[in-house]
Amino acid sequence: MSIEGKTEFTKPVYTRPRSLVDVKTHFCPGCHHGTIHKIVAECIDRYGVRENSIGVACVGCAVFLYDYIDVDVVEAPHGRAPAVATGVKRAQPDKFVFTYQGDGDLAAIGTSEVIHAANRGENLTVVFVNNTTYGMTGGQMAPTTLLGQKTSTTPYGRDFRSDGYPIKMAELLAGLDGTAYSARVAVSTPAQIRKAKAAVRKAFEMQINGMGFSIVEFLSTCPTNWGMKPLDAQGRVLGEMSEYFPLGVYKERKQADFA
Amino acid sequence: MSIEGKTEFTKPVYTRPRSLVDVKTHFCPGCHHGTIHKIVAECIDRYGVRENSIGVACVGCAVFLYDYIDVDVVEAPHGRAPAVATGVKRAQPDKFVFTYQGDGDLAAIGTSEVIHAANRGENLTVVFVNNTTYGMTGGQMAPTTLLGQKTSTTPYGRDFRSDGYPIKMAELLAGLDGTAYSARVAVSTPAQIRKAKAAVRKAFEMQINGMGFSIVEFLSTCPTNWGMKPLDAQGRVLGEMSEYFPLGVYKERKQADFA
Amino acid sequence: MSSLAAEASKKILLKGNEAICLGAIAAGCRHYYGYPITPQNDIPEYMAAHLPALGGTFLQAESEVATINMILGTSASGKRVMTSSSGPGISLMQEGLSYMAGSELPAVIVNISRSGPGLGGIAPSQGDYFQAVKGGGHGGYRLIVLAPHSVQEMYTLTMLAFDLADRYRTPAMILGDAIVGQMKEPFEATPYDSATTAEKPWALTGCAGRERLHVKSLHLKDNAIEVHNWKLHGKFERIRKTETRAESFLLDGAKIAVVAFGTAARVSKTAIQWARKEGIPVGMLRPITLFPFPEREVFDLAKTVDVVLVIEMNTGQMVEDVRQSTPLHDRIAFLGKPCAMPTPEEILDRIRALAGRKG
Amino acid sequence: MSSLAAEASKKILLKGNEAICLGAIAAGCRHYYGYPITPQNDIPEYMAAHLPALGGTFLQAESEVATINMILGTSASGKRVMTSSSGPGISLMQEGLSYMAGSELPAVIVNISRSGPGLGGIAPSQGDYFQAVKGGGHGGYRLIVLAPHSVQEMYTLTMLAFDLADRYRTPAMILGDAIVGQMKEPFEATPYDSATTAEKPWALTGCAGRERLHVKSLHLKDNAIEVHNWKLHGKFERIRKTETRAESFLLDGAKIAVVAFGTAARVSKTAIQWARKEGIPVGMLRPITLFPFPEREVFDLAKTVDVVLVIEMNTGQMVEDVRQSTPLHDRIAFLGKPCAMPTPEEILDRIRALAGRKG
Amino acid sequence: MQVHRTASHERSRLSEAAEPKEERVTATGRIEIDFERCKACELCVPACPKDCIVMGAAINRAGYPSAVFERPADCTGCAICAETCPDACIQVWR
Amino acid sequence: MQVHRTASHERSRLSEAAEPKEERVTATGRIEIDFERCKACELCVPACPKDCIVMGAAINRAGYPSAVFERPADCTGCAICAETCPDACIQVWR
Amino acid sequence: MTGDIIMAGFGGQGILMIGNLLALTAMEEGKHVTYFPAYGVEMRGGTANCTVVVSDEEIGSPVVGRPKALLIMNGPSMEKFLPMLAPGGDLIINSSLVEERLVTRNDVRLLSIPADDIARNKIGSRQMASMVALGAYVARSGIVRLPTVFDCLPKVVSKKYEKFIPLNVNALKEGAALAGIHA
Amino acid sequence: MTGDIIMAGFGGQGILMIGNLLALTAMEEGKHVTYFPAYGVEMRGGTANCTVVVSDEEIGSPVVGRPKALLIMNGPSMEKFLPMLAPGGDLIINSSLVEERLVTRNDVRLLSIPADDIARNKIGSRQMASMVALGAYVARSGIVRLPTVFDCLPKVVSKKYEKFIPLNVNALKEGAALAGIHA
Ligand SMILES: Cc1ncc(C[n+]2csc(CCOP(=O)(O)OP(=O)(O)O)c2C)c(N)n1
Ligand SMILES: Cc1ncc(C[n+]2csc(CCOP(=O)(O)OP(=O)(O)O)c2C)c(N)n1
Ligand code: SF4
Ligand code: SF4
Ligand code: SF4
Ligand code: SF4
Ligand code: SF4
Ligand code: SF4
Ligand SMILES: [Mg+2]
Ligand SMILES: [Mg+2]
Repeated sequence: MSIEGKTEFTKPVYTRPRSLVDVKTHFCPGCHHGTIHKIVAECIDRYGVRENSIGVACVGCAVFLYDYIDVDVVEAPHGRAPAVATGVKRAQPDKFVFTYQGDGDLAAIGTSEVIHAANRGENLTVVFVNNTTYGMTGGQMAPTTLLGQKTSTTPYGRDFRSDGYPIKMAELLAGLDGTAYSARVAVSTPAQIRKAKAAVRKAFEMQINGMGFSIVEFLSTCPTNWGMKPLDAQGRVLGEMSEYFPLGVYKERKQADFA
Repeated sequence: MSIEGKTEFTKPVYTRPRSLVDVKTHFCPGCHHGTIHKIVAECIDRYGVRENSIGVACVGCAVFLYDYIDVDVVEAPHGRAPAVATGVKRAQPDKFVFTYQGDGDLAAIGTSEVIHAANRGENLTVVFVNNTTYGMTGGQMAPTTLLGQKTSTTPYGRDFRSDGYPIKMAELLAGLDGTAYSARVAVSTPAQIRKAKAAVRKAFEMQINGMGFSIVEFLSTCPTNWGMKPLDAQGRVLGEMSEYFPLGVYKERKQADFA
Repeated sequence: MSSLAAEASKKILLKGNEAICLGAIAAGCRHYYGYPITPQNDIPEYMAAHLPALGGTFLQAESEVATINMILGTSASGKRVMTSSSGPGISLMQEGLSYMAGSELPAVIVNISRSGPGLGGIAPSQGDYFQAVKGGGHGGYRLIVLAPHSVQEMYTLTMLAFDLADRYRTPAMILGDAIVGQMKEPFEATPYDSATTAEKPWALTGCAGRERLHVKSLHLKDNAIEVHNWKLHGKFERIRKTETRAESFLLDGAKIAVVAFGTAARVSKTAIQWARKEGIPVGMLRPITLFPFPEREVFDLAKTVDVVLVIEMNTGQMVEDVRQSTPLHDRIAFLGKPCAMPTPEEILDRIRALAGRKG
Repeated sequence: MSSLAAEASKKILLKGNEAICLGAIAAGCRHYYGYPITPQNDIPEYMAAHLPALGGTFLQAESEVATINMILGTSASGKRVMTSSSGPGISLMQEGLSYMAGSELPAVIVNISRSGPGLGGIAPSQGDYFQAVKGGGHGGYRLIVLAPHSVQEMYTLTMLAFDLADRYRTPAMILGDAIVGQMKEPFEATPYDSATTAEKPWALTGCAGRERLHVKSLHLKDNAIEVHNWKLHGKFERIRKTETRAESFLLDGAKIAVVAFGTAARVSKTAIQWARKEGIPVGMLRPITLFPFPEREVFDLAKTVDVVLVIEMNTGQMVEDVRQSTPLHDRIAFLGKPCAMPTPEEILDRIRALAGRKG
Repeated sequence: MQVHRTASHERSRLSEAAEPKEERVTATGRIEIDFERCKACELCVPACPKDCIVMGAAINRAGYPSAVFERPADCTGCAICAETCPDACIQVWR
Repeated sequence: MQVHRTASHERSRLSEAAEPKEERVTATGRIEIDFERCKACELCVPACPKDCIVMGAAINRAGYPSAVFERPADCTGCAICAETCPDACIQVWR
Repeated sequence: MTGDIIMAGFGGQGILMIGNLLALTAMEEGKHVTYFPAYGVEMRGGTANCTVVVSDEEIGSPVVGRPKALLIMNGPSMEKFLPMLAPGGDLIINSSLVEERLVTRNDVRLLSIPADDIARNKIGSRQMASMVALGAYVARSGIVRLPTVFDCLPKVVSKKYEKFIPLNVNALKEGAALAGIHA
Repeated sequence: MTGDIIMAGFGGQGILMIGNLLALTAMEEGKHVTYFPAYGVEMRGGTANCTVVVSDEEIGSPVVGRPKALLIMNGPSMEKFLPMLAPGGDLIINSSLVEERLVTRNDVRLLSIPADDIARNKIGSRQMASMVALGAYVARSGIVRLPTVFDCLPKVVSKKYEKFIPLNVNALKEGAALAGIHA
């Protein structure tokens, strides 16, 4: 493969995805939100759905989705993206509709909306970013915060006696009949990034093929609120986080119910 | 056992439970809400917790819980009984706290509240009455309505393509770490009634022993809105309903996490 | 019921709640989301039965919170969309309504109101005036609020609500109660005739052939949110100037002027007719739009009468808008009947008493 | 931070949001439920750190809807309980608040408000006046609403809010904004001194030794809901009569009277002092209770001045209550600055202009 | 046998079947059905393993033709009927 | 080797490392790091299997010492660094 | 011709149906009319009632506090509504189910019709009792003309029960006849 | 003595800490004072700023539109805040990171301090840069007395970093000295 002596390299191997707007993001250094945005943009490009997409932004660090992904975007109130997306998709069944939501957004305040969207088998795709905290509001406990983890509202560490257990959304949603695809991925190593892309592609395909609800849960970092360097934060994902939240595909529908 | 020739019978074998207020209920003829109220009252008597109990009433046909069960009762907004009960139990951990909720209440509008109460392992008991419809408001679709079932808002029968799938709460809640006990029962035969009582007793014991969240899902009838005679309604429970919603114990914690 | 539309050219006996559905469908609404609640269930039930055949969407949401956000999504898609509910459900929609007002999204929200506060009861009431008119959600927006007092108006005002919502890109509310919702009356379908253009260049339909678009309410940069608030304010002022509607009823030579809306106004009509027969010079100004409130009309009216009698099925809410509209505060009288309809007899008694005192 | 309570006897530099926590704890509140939202996160964070050691409960709920219902449950148990939030979260609490008002349950709700409508922004704003004061939920109840304008008042008014809530068995709200919430000022803890009895015979504690009790808002029989509404109305009228509070600031001989609350009032103080130095006879009436609104005070004041200048960080909400309070509508002027603080300079300019016109 | 061929006006609070006129010596139990509270749902009828209960003709104030303890002689006092009745109309003695 | 020992004032939009002064013939790829956009998270550094990237000293306008394409001669153009960078600062050519 | 009536009985007795029919008939005759059914939880427990107001003028309230007529099909409804009836008003009771002795007022015009018995014995279907009662009310009050009621029957009777229309007509006639006798 | 200042820089430079310290010092000296930090999403992207107002009278606004002084620790903050500075106001910049040529106004009193360099080279810790800057501001403005600042240090420095208090004192002094030179 290696061409000895080549000094000019003109073939682009990696360039900014077309659907990723060419601006600086507000994300903190090393925050995986950026990586996940990139992956979403790449998949939009891959399936050529950019001009046919409507994204639904959540409230959380990903609220500026509309500034970063070059598609039509509607802002949903905190936690309500799946309901808003339902309203969009029912009105425009031919469009590609996705939400992008944090773990506070999806697994706390928006629990009901995501469960019922999944249960109805709404034909849309959810990108779910689990960073075990409320990034945007300054690092409070999320439903996904690990036991013992210190956050600004669990200053002594999360204790299941008072704060309950970290909730596993990929598994929970996989248990619903309307869910076509549910997987948990991470982006802390190059290999994980590859797998994550594959999962998002599957999720996109589910929607494109009318199979119903699809969700990809990302284990993500929040270096800022974890009080860690980005590399250490990745280490945490690779360690205790994926121990508690196992990566994998929890449901994959092979055929549409009505096929 | 049989005493030949006995003409006077003075030993009460079945009398109204002490905790069941001696008034006529507003329930329709043959509605299982009545039977379930009786069972709850019996269990309150059995564990002697009447004077120590706070019940949380839902909005639905069971809204008049306070008129029928002789304990302190607080009314919760539609679907919010688990949150209200959390507020009661956290303020008075020594009290026996239970909610009584319909399927619209618990599995639709109150999805988030019951899931998070369970996930937190709130030490309280939920009596959940699944009659596959919204009884009080006149028979609309519930999240538990069976596919094909006609209701006033699914006049052509529930279709998963537009209305989603009947949701299985006992199973879903069993999947959460904070849940100590989850079972599904019915009261359509004398044997089922016996099993149902045993389940409610288990659920009560979980709370009394501080084991965490317990729930008993009852398959119940709504003769009025099903447009059926009570006996036929019982037949439906025994038939298609328990086919889709299998009876059984889905989770039973043997030992407290922190024991 | 399915033959209603067919027969729509002649008089039929129709329920108020169903008249709303006919109005919505006539106005081109094909998308309905809702959650059951008494006393408005006829609306989702009618829509469930009829929208599918019209190629539309009926969806029973898992809650009112989900409902209003589905409404938001469909509205952002550029479609006419409606929901209906009552007190507790409308309260749960307040966050979403605030987002819609902030994002400038049109929709029609029907409140067939009931008794409150809390679970309250299902008796007719006008206890939600404040919530509807002053903005129950955060951030100080306004809803356009229309108050029908007959089955026929349930139809016409619903059509109007869609037009106004689209024209001003803001949610509009129909504020009814169990009386106008549950009653049947002779009804005649009138043709839908709209001046509002159907074009929605702001709608999210995918960015083919154009720059991407956003629908949002967040404005973080510099003073963008201040600018946005003044913009919204300007819109609401324009609505005030242009869209105020009220009915004058027997006001010629009146010395007593009733001000009442919806069912209270309807009952008042009977009492006023009786009083007129007794020779008492009484009439009524009936606000049809509650926001915008007919301030100018009340201002002018108060100068020509001895007393303005505000009648409400609550303990006093619209009376505040009357008091704001005119400086003649000592001419204002109030008759309140919370969670119940005043009877014509009660109203007549009050009119007689006022006539004795003032006339 | 944990040494705050210990040092409470001398001056400390304290954040407004934390002063609320100190006030609540001083007033015996040991139960807090909440959901994060900017700009009030200091409150849950403080409570999370301190309540456990006091034997209390801190619980981060899954949403604001759950929060307000946990509040309801703990209040029904007879305990003092508090939550805090901002715009969108407060909107989601409206159903629960209506239930609490209907069920006559006390609690303290803190709204450190932000810009709206919708997601809006986190800039300081007074856009939630209507929602707080007119009742954002259904059914026409009222909240007691207190508006602190300094860190010290964040403390004292929180204690007062608990007392009033218990005395009248109804929820009370602290309406602040990002300025009073986020700023630090020298603060001195004053002792908690309450006239309100702690007894709550209506609390649900299990029916040992007594008949069972209910806490509920449903009233279906006959006209029970009407009776209940008049009862609540009577209570709110009593609150109006007894609990109105306002500060008079440099009103002696004033010909221009500013009416402003919270942060707007605070900024106005600077402008008024500057104007006084210029010899302009200007003062301020600062409503401390927004409900009950100081109607009588405004009424009296309007008669003695040339102009009442209402200043709000919105496009005009409290000005409606001023207009209602006095018939002298043409003396009312308005300066609005939505989602931003007016600067003292802006206010001074306006005062100067009014002085030129009127003085 | 049927005690309740009364006109709707001749009401009694409790079914008089509780004191049956004829009684075979095999009975080991006895029930009472609250006539006014019965909603005539008929659930107790098939529930009774001894077929002791039938639906009556007399209509109570709520408009329901209450169930009737028709064959007291067969009653075992097993209380299945009472457990079954959603309205707690039935009391059982042994 | 290190191209970026520039003072913080001498900025360029893209890392000049893209046009390395010295290049061993083994390189089969080339990257560019957007100097102004880099947030110095350091994730690309261990990600590169060839250790081509190091953290620089020059601070960009946002206050971050951007990563630098230090050893271009070893670059294979595998694009792992680009895939890794959360801020899409890296472009790769072959 | 102006009048108003509250009709009440058990659920299933056809109360809402005859109310609807009356309103429809009034509309056909060009009158102003309102029909207002009881709704919501009140439907539980097996009772139903509705109010019909007929007038030559625009109608204010569709709900009346002092109705000029009552049509009472069962006992509990008597207790609930009798106190509301306007003095001198018409009280039509289904004497098959409602005892005359429950009529505790003597300032009203009582019309006692054994509607259930007539329906069962003369018409051949107990379901027709409410039609008998309606016939009586129409005849007694003259609020609408009986033939118009007949004409309107097809609009309220669903296709499935179309064949029973003649029975309905008979029931209405029987009721009207009895009202004539008692008038 | 009355004054107000906006301080701004990267997150981690200790901006909020020196603002807090200044406010605390003013309080100790019996002055009215307010401290207002930037909050919320503005914290993202690595910038921080706060406003301190000191006065002998009750303070109205804790946020100022035209501050009398600016303390600028990095480049982006200069762009954002320079336009706000009152004419004739004090502009203190960390010239180690902020170029003087970015100062596009000449109606302000510039005090250019290589705070990072001094911190690193003279104090031995880059972390002390903001203390150097604060020292300069205090000396230049006279808003509070330097010894009171020293006294207040223990209240803002957490137990863990108590041992660095002497370093902080040195940094403050260095800054003050520089201000003296430039004044
Ligand atoms: C109704 C409502 N409640 C609370 C908030 C405040 N809020 C904004 S983002 C957020 C949580 C963000 O956490 P998460 O969803 O995990 O996203 P992240 O920032 O971690 O990516 C909260 C609570 C809000 N905007 N609206
Ligand atoms: C917020 C809100 N939405 C809707 C309602 C109306 N409502 C009352 S009960 C009910 C559903 C009842 O169904 P379910 O919970 O299944 O109880 P059931 O009556 O079947 O026992 C609804 C939607 C309400 N009271 N509050
Ligand atoms: S706060 Fe956390 S989640 Fe948000 S941008 Fe920063 S690192 Fe990412
Ligand atoms: S409506 Fe259904 S659930 Fe409600 S009481 Fe009647 S039968 Fe029971
Ligand atoms: S007790 Fe048993 S045998 Fe007797 S009537 Fe009841 S079910 Fe029948
Ligand atoms: S089960 Fe109860 S209510 Fe039903 S018929 Fe038997 S006694 Fe009557
Ligand atoms: S392309 Fe591959 S080899 Fe080249 S710098 Fe990037 S990661 Fe290293
Ligand atoms: S991964 Fe990107 S942002 Fe991070 S150091 Fe490397 S180039 Fe910079
Ligand atoms: Mg998160
Ligand atoms: Mg149900």
